[in-house]
Amino acid sequence: AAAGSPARAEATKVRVVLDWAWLPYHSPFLIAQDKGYYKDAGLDVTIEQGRGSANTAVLVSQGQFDIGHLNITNAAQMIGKGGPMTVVGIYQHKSGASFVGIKGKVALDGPKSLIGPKIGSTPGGSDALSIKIFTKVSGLKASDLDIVSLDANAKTAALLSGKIDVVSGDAPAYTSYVKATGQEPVALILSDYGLPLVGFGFGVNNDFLAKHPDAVKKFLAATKKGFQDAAADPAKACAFMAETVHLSGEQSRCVNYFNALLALSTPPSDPTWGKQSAEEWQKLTDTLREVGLLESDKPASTYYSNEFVPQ
Amino acid sequence: MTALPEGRPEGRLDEPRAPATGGLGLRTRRAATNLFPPLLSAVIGLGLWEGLVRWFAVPSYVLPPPSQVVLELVGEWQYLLTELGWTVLAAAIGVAIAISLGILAGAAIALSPTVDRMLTSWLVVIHAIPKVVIAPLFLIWFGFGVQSEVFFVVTFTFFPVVVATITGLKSADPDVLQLVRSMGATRQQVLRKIMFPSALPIILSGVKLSVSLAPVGAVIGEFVASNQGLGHLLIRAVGDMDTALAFAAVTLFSVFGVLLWRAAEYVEGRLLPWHPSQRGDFKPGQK
Amino acid sequence: MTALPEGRPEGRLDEPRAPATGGLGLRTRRAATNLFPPLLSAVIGLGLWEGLVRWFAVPSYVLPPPSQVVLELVGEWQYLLTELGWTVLAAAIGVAIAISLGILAGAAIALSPTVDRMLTSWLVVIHAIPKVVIAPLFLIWFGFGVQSEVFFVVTFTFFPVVVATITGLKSADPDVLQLVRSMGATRQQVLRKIMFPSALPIILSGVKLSVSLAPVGAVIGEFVASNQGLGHLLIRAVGDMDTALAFAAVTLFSVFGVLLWRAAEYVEGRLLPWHPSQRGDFKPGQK
Amino acid sequence: MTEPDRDHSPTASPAPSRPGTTIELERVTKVYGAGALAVQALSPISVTLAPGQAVSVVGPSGCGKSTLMRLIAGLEAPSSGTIRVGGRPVAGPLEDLGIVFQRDLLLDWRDVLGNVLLPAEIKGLAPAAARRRAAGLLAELGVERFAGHYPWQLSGGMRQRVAIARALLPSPTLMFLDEPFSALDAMTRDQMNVLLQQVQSAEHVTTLLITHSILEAVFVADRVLVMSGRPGTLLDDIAVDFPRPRRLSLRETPEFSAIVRRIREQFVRTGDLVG
Amino acid sequence: MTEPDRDHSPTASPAPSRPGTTIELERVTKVYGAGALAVQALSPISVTLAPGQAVSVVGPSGCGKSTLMRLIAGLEAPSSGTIRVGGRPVAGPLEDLGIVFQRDLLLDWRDVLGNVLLPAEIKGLAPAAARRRAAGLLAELGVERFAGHYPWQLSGGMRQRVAIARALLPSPTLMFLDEPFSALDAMTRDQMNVLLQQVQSAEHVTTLLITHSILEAVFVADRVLVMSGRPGTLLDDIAVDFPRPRRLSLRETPEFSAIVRRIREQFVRTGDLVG
Ligand SMILES: Nc1ncnc2c1ncn2[C@@H]1O[C@H](COP(=O)(O)OP(=O)(O)OP(=O)(O)O)[C@@H](O)[C@H]1O
Ligand SMILES: Nc1ncnc2c1ncn2[C@@H]1O[C@H](COP(=O)(O)OP(=O)(O)OP(=O)(O)O)[C@@H](O)[C@H]1O
Ligand SMILES: Cc1ncc(C[n+]2csc(CCO)c2C)c(N)n1
Ligand SMILES: [Mg+2]
Ligand SMILES: [Mg+2]
Repeated sequence: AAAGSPARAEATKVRVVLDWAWLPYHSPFLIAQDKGYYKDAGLDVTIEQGRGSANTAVLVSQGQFDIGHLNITNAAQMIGKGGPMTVVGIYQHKSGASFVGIKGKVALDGPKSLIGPKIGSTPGGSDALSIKIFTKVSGLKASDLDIVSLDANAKTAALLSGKIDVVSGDAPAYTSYVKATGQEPVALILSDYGLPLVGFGFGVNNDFLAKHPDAVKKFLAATKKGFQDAAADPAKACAFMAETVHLSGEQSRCVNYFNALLALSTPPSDPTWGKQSAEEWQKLTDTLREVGLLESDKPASTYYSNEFVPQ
Repeated sequence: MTALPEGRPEGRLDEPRAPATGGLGLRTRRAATNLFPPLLSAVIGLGLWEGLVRWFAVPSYVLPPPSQVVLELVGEWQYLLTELGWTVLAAAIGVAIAISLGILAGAAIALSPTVDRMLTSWLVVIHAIPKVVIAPLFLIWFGFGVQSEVFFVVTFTFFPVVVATITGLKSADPDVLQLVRSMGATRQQVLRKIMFPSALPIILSGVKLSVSLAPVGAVIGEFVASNQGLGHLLIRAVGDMDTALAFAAVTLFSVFGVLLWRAAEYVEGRLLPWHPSQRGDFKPGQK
Repeated sequence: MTALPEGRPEGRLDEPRAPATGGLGLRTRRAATNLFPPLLSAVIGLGLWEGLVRWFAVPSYVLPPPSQVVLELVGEWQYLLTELGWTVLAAAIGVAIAISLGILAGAAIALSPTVDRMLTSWLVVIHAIPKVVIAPLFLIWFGFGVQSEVFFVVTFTFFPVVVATITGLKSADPDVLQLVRSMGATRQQVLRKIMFPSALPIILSGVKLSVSLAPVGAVIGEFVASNQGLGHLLIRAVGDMDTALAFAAVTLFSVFGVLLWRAAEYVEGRLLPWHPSQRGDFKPGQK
Repeated sequence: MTEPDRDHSPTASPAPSRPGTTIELERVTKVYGAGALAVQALSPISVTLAPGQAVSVVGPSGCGKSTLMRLIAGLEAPSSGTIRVGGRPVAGPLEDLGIVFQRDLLLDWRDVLGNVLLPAEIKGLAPAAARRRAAGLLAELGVERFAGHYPWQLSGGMRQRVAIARALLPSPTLMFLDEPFSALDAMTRDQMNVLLQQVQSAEHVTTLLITHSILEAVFVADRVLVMSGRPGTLLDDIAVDFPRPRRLSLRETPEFSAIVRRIREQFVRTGDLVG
Repeated sequence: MTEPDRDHSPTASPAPSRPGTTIELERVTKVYGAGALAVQALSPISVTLAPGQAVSVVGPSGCGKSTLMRLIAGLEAPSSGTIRVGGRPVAGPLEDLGIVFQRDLLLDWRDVLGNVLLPAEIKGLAPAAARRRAAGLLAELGVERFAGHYPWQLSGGMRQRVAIARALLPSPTLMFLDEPFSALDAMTRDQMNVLLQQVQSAEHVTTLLITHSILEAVFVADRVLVMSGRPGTLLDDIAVDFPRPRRLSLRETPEFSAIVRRIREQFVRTGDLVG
């Protein structure tokens, strides 16, 4: 659409909720908003910070928000429970689930190296899930691992202060935090060992999807532009973010964090950005079902749609 | 006829009551009267919950109906009870420490303006600090396991006892204090024999608050760092979007909390036979 | 000579004091005496903190030294104050609602055993429930705005007022109640003119507790379901390992909490000029 | 205080003469508590008090005088027997009753004036008039300088006078006084006796006065009830027919002394202290 | 109670005769509060009480009697002047003092026996002996049946007797009593007067008795201090030289009546009620 063509009054309202409060990988949304990509697409987008992907899934299903940026595992679980939501795009096809330690203190060179070190993990949710699945895939037993349960907020401090040797969690986050202390992280990325989980994508409330299919399409396209801008110059994206929403830590940490996530994702310049495969959905739902976190036997195809992915 | 608040001791003229001569029949009726309201209230509350959930078709991942929670309770009772045990342990140890410390601190503050000015602000800070912020510190100081949980319970529950102790001790009758001073009482004796017993009804109200806070304190402690307990179970259930299990745990926890509360009330009654609030059989007469 | 607890009103024989005739000199000295202990205590506390952090070389992402916190406070004062504003707003609205509701509920429970049996358990449950479990409900009902925070503060702070109100009302002198009943007082009048004022010292101790809990309540509400306020700032700072900012927020928050506490004590003093705890200038004499 | 012209005192003037109320007790008993600590406070007492009558009650300490007063006032139920006031069984606190308990029961949180005004607030009397009357009563009772003081700042006798002022404030048709003058010195007490006697006869207030002073009992009353030791019952019922208004000099007369002696003898006859 | 043989009563027998203590007051004054509500309770009072003396204090309500007692007891500081007990300035609560305040001040949370035993606990007396003495005192005061009752279950007079038993328990060398018998009937009061008088003369207890009964003041004391209205000061200081032990019949003698009349006249001369 050419600049100024859609009248202001006709702009479609889109309420977006993120997975968490502002983090480096959210800069594309801010950029899209700032550069007017949404406005140009005839959208009136409001972006709300979230409180974990599980809550994001509930909020989108219940219609409090139209579109959610969330971890796809949570989206799948919600849809499996009958939540009226559809996943309309996945850009991070490799989960960030990993074990992270500090170089020189532990070596993480394969599943066997996890036997011995003290591992901090948050019970329930993505950590527990990835450990559960990983032990299955790798042939380890859960009882082989020395796992202590920790609040998400306590994990980093516990690792950095030496109370634990390894954290289970999001690789981009923890590796960048370790680097920021002047140490080198070591990471065991679970998807490298066959973990069939994926990362971030977009879920849309079904009512909204039925009423405003075009808006969803335009939203994804505009967001993709934001991703492209951010990926082109992560430092600038981080600087912009620090200005607009306050961001803690050195800029380098933000850049590291974002780059690590991009490394697990489809590049936004790629035409398949956002596109989902039947295979990854099949594997995801099968695996979740196997570990008892998905009771529904709905076919994998009912969880997602590629119709709205920008071409 | 309207002057009397309900619930005053028996024998009051303006309460229409069965004659006080009542034998077994009366007693049974009274037991029924005592049990009926809480049951009714439970039934109403749960009925409302079930009804609303069904009426508005609230999905169970948001709020499961009580029927489903009951099924979950029945199905998982062993798991739930085991975890509850850990929580109860930490809560009990923690609140015992908190009550002792709280009474000591409250006494020191009530008796000495200097201690008040030096200590109170820090206690307010400890009490009011959002615990998430210092949760990592707890972990680093106390490591994993029951200690940090207990410490959590202590920081969570000591303050009501402090405040109640201060108020209670400061309410002692100044004339009675003069009396025992003229008996040559030491400062300690004044405290032990007069100020403390006269403050006891108020202190116990603080203790009741603390006791009712202790289980949440333990659960929050378990959120931060623990491999067992109801808090751990809850974090798991919430993380796994297992809302029914989470609510089953909360229900168990609530029942435990209510029982604890009633137990505290019972102890209160035993400790204060002389207090107006406890003069059941006797009537408040003229002194 | 040892019989007297410290801090009793003036003119007591066993407190070595300047003669009560003191003019300006005395007053200045007294102001100094009042200000010195809290300052000393603050200096000791902060000094200890700074010293320990430096001595043990505690990394600043675990526990920043006060000096760094002060720098952060200075550097981020605008951000901090803006968010504090939200928290204060939510805490204020919430605690006002909580106090009103708490007094109403406490009165109903104290006056009617039926209400007690029907309501108390639910209140205990609401009070004691771990709030994380119902966080999604909060989000759905209230969204990310101030309302959910306010609701949180209410559920967080109403209970101390309830408990204190019950204890206070039940402590009313039964003979005085008889007296006003014989004056033909309605139930309402008994409550308003006797039970409530005589309970006020105890109720205010509950109010003080609630007031001191309100800011944490708001912060926890912000953790769970709000995108502004100090709690939101904290959840971000903690997640981002920005410990210095987190402690700057906590420090600001603590100062706010202590001021609130002292304000509540001041109000208490104004409302209870007759109470033994407040008889400053006058001596507790014989009645 | 020299005896002033009482007809113009604020207590005596405004209220019109009102009809009193008959009080009938029929075999009234009271037992407190149960088991080992049970105490029978009253053995059956039957007595009828005429409207407008001033009745004094005397009896040994712990014999049940205060209990009797609370029963009649409708503040407690008797264990057996019936009490009728104005023909109807007592089913709750009596209306239009001014009462002074043995303890002064001042409200700690109100100053003296606030305490005296309490019944006016409760009964919804016109505030301005109530304040005027309160000021008058406080002056009459010698505590007007302390209107703004709190109870804890008063002496024992001053507290008691404030309690009396509070009871008199609404000009009740019934007045129950439980040792109202026990903390007053002899002179003040005499003045109070004169005052009470005048209020009573001017306004035909049915009065029940519990007292430990036999002189006071006789001086104030139309009738003196003498109670036995616990469980209290009626030992004697003595009519006192001196004309009103009475002056203190009445107490020097042989007729007065005869009644006092008669009561004393009752006491002595009952023998020991009740244990 | 017919007058028993007091020499074998538990109160009189065990304690050996102890030396009393001289109490000296020099231009003692007391002002309460400040500003508009300031009250001068005492104008300068100077007086010396000899060891073992029994002194009664009478005066109008609110004149400062209780204040005077609290000052001497070392519970409050005078606004000016000095008080010496046993030669040393009073700097805190007097030791070895048995005190009964105007209010009974029983501890609500202790039963009657527990209240009476309080001073024994505080002074660390032998528990068994203390219990025996407590039982004896309760019996003598006629409340032994109520040893297990709580204060709120007692009548006003019974409470007062318990308070007296508590003060007597440790057999003090000094005894300050502020209207200890105000809630007792005439007969019980007489008995208490005899009892007090006997204890005092047998054990040479220095006694300060504040009372509103002039008869009582004279009967019990070696000396009666008459106070003026507020601000209280000494109006008269009357020696009472009747031999001890005294019997109630003493009150009928003309010598006794003469002293009583003298005090009454002092009162009447001061004129009005203090306002
Ligand atoms: N609330 C109560 N509970 C138990 N016993 C009580 C209660 N009130 C009074 N009694 C008992 O009833 C008896 C009579 O008490 P009451 O107060 O009527 O005596 P009284 O004649 O007024 O005595 P006094 O002259 O000493 O005031 C006493 O033995 C007392 O212990
Ligand atoms: N704590 C106090 N604060 C202020 N004023 C007081 C206090 N105690 C006593 N007063 C005042 O001091 C005066 C003397 O009081 P005090 O109690 O000594 O009188 P009293 O002679 O014992 O009277 P009564 O015979 O009525 O008991 C009174 O005017 C009283 O109001
Ligand atoms: C230390 C740390 N804090 C927050 C996040 C943000 N985040 C990313 S995924 C996820 C769970 C929800 O799917 C959350 C909370 C993070 N990655 N690491
Ligand atoms: Mg009585
Ligand atoms: Mg006095």
